[in-house]
Amino acid sequence: MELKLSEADAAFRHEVGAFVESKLPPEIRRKVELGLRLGKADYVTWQKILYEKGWSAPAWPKELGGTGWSPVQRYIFEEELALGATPPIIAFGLQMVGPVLIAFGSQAQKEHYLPRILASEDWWCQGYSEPGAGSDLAALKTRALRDGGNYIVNGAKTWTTYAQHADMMFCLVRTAETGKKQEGISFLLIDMKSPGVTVRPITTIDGGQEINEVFLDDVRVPAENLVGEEGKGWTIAKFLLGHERTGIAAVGRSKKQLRRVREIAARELSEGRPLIEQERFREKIAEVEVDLLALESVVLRVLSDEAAGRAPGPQASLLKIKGTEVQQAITELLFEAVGNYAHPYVAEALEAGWNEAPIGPDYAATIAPHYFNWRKASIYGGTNEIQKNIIAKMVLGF
Amino acid sequence: MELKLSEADAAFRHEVGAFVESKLPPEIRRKVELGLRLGKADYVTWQKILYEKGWSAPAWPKELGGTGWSPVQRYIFEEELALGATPPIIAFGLQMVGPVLIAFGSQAQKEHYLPRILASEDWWCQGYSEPGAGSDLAALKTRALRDGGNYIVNGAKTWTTYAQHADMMFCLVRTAETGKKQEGISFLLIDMKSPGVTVRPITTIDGGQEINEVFLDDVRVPAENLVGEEGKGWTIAKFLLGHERTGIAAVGRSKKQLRRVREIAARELSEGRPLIEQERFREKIAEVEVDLLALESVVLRVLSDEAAGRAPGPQASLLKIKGTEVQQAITELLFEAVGNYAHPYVAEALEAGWNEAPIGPDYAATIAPHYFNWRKASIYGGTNEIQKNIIAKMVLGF
Amino acid sequence: MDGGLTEEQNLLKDSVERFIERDYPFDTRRELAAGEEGFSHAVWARFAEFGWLAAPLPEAHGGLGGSPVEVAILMEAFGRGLVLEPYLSTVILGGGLLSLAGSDAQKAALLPAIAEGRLMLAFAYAEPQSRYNPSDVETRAEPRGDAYLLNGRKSVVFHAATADKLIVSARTAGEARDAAGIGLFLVDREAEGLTLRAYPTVDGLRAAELRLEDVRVDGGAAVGEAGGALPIIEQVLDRATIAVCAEAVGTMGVLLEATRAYLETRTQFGAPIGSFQVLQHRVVDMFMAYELSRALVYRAAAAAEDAADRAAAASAAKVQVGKAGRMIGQAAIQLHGGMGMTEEFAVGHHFKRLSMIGALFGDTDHHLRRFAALRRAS
Amino acid sequence: MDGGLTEEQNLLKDSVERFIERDYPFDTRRELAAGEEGFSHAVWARFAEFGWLAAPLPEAHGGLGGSPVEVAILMEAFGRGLVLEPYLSTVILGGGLLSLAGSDAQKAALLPAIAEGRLMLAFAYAEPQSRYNPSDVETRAEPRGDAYLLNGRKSVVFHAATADKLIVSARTAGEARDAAGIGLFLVDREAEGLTLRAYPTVDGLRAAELRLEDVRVDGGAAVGEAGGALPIIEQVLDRATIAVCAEAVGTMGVLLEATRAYLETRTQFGAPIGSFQVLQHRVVDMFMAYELSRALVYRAAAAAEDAADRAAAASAAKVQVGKAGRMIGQAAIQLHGGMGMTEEFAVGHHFKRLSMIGALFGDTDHHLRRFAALRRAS
Repeated sequence: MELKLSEADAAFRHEVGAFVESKLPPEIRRKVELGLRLGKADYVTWQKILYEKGWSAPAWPKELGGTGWSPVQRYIFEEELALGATPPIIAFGLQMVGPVLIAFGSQAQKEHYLPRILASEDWWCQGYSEPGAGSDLAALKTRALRDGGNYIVNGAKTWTTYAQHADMMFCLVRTAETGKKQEGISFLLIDMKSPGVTVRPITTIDGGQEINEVFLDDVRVPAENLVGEEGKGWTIAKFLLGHERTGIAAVGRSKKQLRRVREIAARELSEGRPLIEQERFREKIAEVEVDLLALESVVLRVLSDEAAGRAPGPQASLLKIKGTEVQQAITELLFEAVGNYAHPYVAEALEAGWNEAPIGPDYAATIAPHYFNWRKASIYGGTNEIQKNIIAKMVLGF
Repeated sequence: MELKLSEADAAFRHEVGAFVESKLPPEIRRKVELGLRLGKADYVTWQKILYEKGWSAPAWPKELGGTGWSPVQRYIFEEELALGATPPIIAFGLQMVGPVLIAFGSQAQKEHYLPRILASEDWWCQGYSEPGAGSDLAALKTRALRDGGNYIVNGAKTWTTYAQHADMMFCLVRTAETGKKQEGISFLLIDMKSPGVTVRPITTIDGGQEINEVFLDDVRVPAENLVGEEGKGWTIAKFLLGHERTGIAAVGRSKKQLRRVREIAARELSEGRPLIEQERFREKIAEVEVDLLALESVVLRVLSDEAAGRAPGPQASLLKIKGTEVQQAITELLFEAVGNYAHPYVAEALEAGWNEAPIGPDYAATIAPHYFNWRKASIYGGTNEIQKNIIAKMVLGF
Repeated sequence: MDGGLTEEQNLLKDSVERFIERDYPFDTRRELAAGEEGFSHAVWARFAEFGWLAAPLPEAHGGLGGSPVEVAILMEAFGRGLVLEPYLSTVILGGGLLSLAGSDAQKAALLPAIAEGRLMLAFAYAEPQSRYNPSDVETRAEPRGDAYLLNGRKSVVFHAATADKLIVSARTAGEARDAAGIGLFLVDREAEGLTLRAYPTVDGLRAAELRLEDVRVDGGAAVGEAGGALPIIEQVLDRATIAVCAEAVGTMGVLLEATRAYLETRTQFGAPIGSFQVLQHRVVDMFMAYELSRALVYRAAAAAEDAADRAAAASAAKVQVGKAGRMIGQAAIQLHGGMGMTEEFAVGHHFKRLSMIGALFGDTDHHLRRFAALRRAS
Repeated sequence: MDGGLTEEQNLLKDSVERFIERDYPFDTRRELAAGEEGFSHAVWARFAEFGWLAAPLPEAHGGLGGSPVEVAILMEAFGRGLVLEPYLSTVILGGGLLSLAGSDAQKAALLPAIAEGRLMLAFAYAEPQSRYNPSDVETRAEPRGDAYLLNGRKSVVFHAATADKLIVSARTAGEARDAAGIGLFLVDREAEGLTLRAYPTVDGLRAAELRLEDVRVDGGAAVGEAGGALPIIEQVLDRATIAVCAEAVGTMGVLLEATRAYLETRTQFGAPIGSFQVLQHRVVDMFMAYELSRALVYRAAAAAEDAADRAAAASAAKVQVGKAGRMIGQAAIQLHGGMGMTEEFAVGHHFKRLSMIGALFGDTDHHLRRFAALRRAS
């Protein structure tokens, strides 16, 4: 069941595929194929290549640097990027703070930040979660006190992905202690080089350091870095939650990973024959493929509604839950596929530039750490339990 | 992994097996084997055979007609009865109201009822659930007003299994409207032939009529039919919940049913070969077998604790949940095993005494109705969700 | 790649849903199911009137030339109403076989009669040993000059007793499970040597066991090339599979709505049971399974005309619907407590139909195996 | 048929649990794991002192003659502490092979040394192509007069680099996956021609890849009859499987308790998250899976000495623990939110160990297939 495309869309798919094929540096492709850790330069290099082509922010308005593509074209684009083994787009700038500034930013903010985001000149991170307030965002405690032309910010953020790379952080802070908890929250842009900002990387069970604690001690932030009005932070956060709802399903990335399962299962042996010939394993792959087809069908329905100008249903939570379930199921298949070679852990082997022969097959080294690491997918961005609460309330009216 | 038995226990098992083999009427055995509907006479006949042997109430104190067997022997006995295709013991008299009377009954009640229960002279039913109060027993509304030497009972009971066969009903009724809801409940024995008792059978989706509504309109019940004191009904109900906790897992019956799955799968064809040779189906059976082994292991642990005089843990809810999950999984395997012949439904074919040739194989007729009917197992006796609440509270302290 | 419906399709959807809502209430359905034939000829006549019987048939022969998407729209609504009439047997299976393989004479004679509601068909393909493999055919068709003599048994033939004609698969050559050597034959229900044993099914439909003993049909009764019918049979069964998946989507939708509503009204422990988070999340699981199924089934319907995709699309849909149907059906019964188990409420009947669709045209395991094999071959 | 422990067994349980609780804290374990050898010789000496190294070894050779139940008790506690020391490799695998198949001279020389903590062993049975089949052996042992020349590769040999001797499976005859023709050979870790490539494992243990190039061992190095080792290997791997299942039970218990406690203390939306029914039921599911696993594993341990039951018992336990372990591990991480993902908390390490036990000696699918095959044969 391949996607049925119009001739124009098929040509577009071909164009994107050819572009990726010719422009993606082979070393970066190899890292992505093998699941090795990507450095900041890998992400930025690729995003700048897209920028050169004018493709770095397809969903933005055309006059601000967007591409003017249809929703279906954007979907094809994302899929081709995934299948071509490109580094994932770091969403914080291009897909999060960018659209926020377009919708809520001042003219000055737009003029200053949007071109830099488009060109990946700044690396952004997201200061939402706090110690003690994970999925319960409204309970956040980081305070921003107005002091003349500045806010003085004190508090701590945590689970902050790639804060160690970041030039800027967009941040939810409390500017008022009275009234409804949600109404005292504002949306602030913080320069990570400001005095008082300390980043402490957190090592996760896969041995990686993607997430961080960010301590904010008397950080002075110019008042013009407030986005929208004071107290509008909650509104902006909700806007972002509903934004780009189909990307969260990551269908293209899962297709790519399922191909990887098949490739590995064709090389792994079981009872002297390729694992892929073992009925049960093949059926387990098939089960996930059906799940992914169903997920993609919902995505296509949402895109079609969007293209037809119909308001899409509140599907973001469904896509988040099912998308992460599929992703996690694939990490389990990979884990099972490599058998005994799931055990070895050579930390250096996960980094690019390691030149020794691998322990076991070259694809095996990253499999178990990836399985461990990807448990985060059902936790971050609002746990899957919280997503079910949202569906219960919004869709089912409980 | 067979049970490891002492020599004495192995001899006991042999004795029970031989007894069942020689005494169970073949026509009843055939009905049980094929899953046909059993009539009142089938149950009573078998229970009277056990009574003649002195085996009708193994768990009762020996002086009241019990057998004095060890917990392990009782387990072996139940398993042999199940494997021998005997009708299930109707629990309401022998395993429910009997132990209640032994623990809480007056001397007169014991003398009158216990011998009749032991000999299966009365058929008992259980008047707990009411329309509007299913698993929430404390909300019951049936009222018993004291009027001289009688209670006048008004209300309705529902989901009352085999009320249409019953001579007597033990019943939770409200004798006080004040105080805590639980404290106004009493335990009353009602003669089903009393004026004002109306039984309306409920047809279930399998076409059967096992459950009933029982309407109580100004039913006069002699005050000596009160068990224990007024207001002690809740205590008695809780006593019963914790009683005979291992039987609820129905391990023996599930073993018998799994054998049936294997027998049917050996006769059914798939691609010209016995279904049992299909890897996936065999593994699905194996999965349920492992579940059942684990369940039995918990049962054996509880029995061992009981035999050693150690207080068993609060395992009844676990046994109920896992037991019914296994039972329901087996009904699904049976359903899948018969393929197209799950569809035909000849109501008369489910009754004993139907003499026409079956549609398809003789084992097929009852399979789909049984699957439908057995969904009740996770509902009655406190839904599995309620059981999880109990574990959350009692075991985990939430 | 459009996930939505056209304007015309939306009109069809509205009209069939309105009919089911207004004119096919549950109590009527119960009475029909208990009656002599098990459905209503008057309702069938209205189906003809609305053009629904003509929907997927070719325009050259009185049909409307609709796609599997139109069929899915009708079947989804039929699922909502637990429709008893033999649409699947007559229009999708019978009409499908004739449209694909019938001679011009057969098409001209029979397709308009189907469209006008004058002809009912049944398709006898399964046999006692065949389970879900349509090539596992032991029934034999021996040439006798210009005619054939049919001998064998056919199992669980839906709506056989009320069909005017049966289409029977039978071997002209080869052994059971050979792909080649299977033919299709039109047999009059009253034909000599044909014995029907009719019975109800557990979900309220009707079916029959067939015994064919020297049933003589003339050469004109062969549908398509004798010996080469398997690809046609598979194509029609795939369409029918997608159609019953759409029916299942309809019935899942009813179960979802009924369960949601029940949780709002039913109180226990002093609160509507819908206030319990565990039950809410169970309904969320039902909702998700329903949405995923619906999207995939309509996508499969759109792919069903594509030779390369059809089989995989049908099997993927059946796997999804098989799993979702079991989960949703069981959850609906569980959350309704005892109520869902009683014969007088619709919920239990939807559960039963959903369960039986699970076994129809191959269960989840069968289609998962088939999907995996197709993916491997591709 | 006794599901409980004897008084002596209860004493053993108390003592090992007390040791883990008091003397094997998580921070120490982390430091050990990061060190040169990856575990502590001082701890090993205490294991010897307590008699734990002697527990399952035969009394005739310095052992205590304990049953698999004693081993399960030790391993369960080791699971609670995420013990790093090579008990499995040295005592259960190495000691098990020697006890079952060693010559009198080998037993006399080696078993007391194991019991006293003077000898560490590792068992090299897996190969790059073998996955979970111990008969898939390509490494060859060619007789050279009274000696053997070993050539081949061995994979993921746990604790090889710190072992004094390795026991290597190698073919004296036949082809990969033949049941006959496999022998066991004691190889000195420093033997000429043996290359070790050592590495840490994802759960903090150590293992190595082995390359054997013309490694010469004399005839006295053969453990048991050359060519007939497979039944011995299977028996020892079954025991080891049950032992790691017991270890998994220990680690599941820790995850269950930690999660329960976390839900009580962690607040969100103004309440302890343990007040949310969905999370409560998730912990109930963990509790049930834990109880069922524990009961089955101890039953399997009790059955492990029975030739007829051993293999099925081991595979049943591994299936149960594989499924329960995945569910409990994932649920523990999920319910801990981000906290469970961080390196500095014990929960994530228990999750990792539990995950790796899932792959050890065959994963759930492997043992389900094996269990089904055994049931079929019986």
